[in-house]
Amino acid sequence: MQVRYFAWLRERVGTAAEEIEPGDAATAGDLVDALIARGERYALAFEDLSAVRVAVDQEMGDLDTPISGAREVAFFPPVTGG
Amino acid sequence: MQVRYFAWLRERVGTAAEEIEPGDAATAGDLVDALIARGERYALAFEDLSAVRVAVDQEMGDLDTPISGAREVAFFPPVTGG
Amino acid sequence: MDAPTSTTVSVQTEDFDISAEVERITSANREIGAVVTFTGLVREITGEGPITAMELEHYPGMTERSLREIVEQARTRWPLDAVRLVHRFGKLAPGDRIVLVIAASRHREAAFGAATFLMDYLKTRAPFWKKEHGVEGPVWVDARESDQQIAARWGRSGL
Amino acid sequence: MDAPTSTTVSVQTEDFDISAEVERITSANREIGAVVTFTGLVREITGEGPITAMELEHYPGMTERSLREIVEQARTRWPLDAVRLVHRFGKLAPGDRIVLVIAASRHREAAFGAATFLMDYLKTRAPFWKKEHGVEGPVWVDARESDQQIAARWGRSGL
Repeated sequence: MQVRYFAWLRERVGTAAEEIEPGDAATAGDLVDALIARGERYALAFEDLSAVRVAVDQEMGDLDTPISGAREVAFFPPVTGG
Repeated sequence: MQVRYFAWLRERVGTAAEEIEPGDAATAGDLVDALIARGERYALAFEDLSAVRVAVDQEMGDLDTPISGAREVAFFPPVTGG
Repeated sequence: MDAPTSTTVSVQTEDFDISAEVERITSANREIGAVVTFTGLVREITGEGPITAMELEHYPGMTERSLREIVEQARTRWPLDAVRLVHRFGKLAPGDRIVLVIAASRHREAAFGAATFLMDYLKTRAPFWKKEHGVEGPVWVDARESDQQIAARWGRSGL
Repeated sequence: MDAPTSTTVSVQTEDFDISAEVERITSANREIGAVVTFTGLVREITGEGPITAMELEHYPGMTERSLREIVEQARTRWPLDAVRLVHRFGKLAPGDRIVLVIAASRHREAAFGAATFLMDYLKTRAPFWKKEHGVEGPVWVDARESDQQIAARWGRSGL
């Protein structure tokens, strides 16, 4: 599964995208838990989950959104375009 | 006093502006009565007063607006600009 | 009220260019974050069928005065960096631009609010009259009752 | 829904020209009577002080998709003749144009309503992020809580 990061989440994690094996992560929130377990950078990126938004296969979701079968999950701060 | 007419009021009266001696007309409505007394064209122009708007010295008013001392009174249909 | 030099009202027969008008406003003020424009056009098909031309009559002197009053009303209601009103008169063809309203502010709420208000007031207060030339000859356009109702949402004003 | 060819979404680094974009829409459709545009600009002074540059990051693929969904939402709510969205990304300077929204319809209510809605939704749904370069170094812009509240007036949608 492709995991993508944007804005300060990208900067904290240190990469824009990476291939992650989701294991038994059923939701985006489960995936966050698995990522945090990978180390410091992830823990810092996800330290305030209220500031983290999720898209699953390029559709807005949240931490409860199922990710089984998803090709791409993205994490980013609240959007600030326009 | 300068009396001005616009749009179909102008067409019905047959002139865009004329000098009128207001006599004892105290309000725009009194002036309309005096104009109607001048003949057919005015009677036709003012036959439906609900469709007539008034400006006194270039400020929106209505038939009750006083005209004593006014330099210019204008009659026209509801505006349709924009 | 101190009206900045960027507040301008024009009543003219000439066409206008939206980009040029916006550029003139924004190049002078780098604090503007939001610009809303409204452009009104002559529609080819109206309720009465196709038209070949539209004539716009206005009340010189009172027109400019009422447009300036409308702008001042908007300035008391929203924090605006610039306002621009251009209204054409004379003979126009289908597709021609009739009116341009520009409202510029730091944030979009003021720019959208003011532009909407300016058009609502202009539609019901500015002394312009449209005559359409269609298949049945020239017809003076009736005022839309809905325009009065829409303008009423802003409350009574001293205009 | 049949989206007319005039519905177009662009995500680009290049600047845009408001007049040219409006002309492209109106020259193809003589039934349009009202065109509302919104232009968003990089402000020189923000809450944090003066900035020298702004970087816009986005989510390629999802961005275009979300903008198209926002346009379809607007089309179900208002009778629109045309909609156009242009959003830039990359490095911009104070005064630069960021975003353009155009809504065109027969009457102004739909054009104003749709343009306001499109900006409200774009501000809260489209995956763009702004980074400002100011005196204290680069800072990611915080989302405005007020934008969420404003967008809430349109109700929940499936976006």
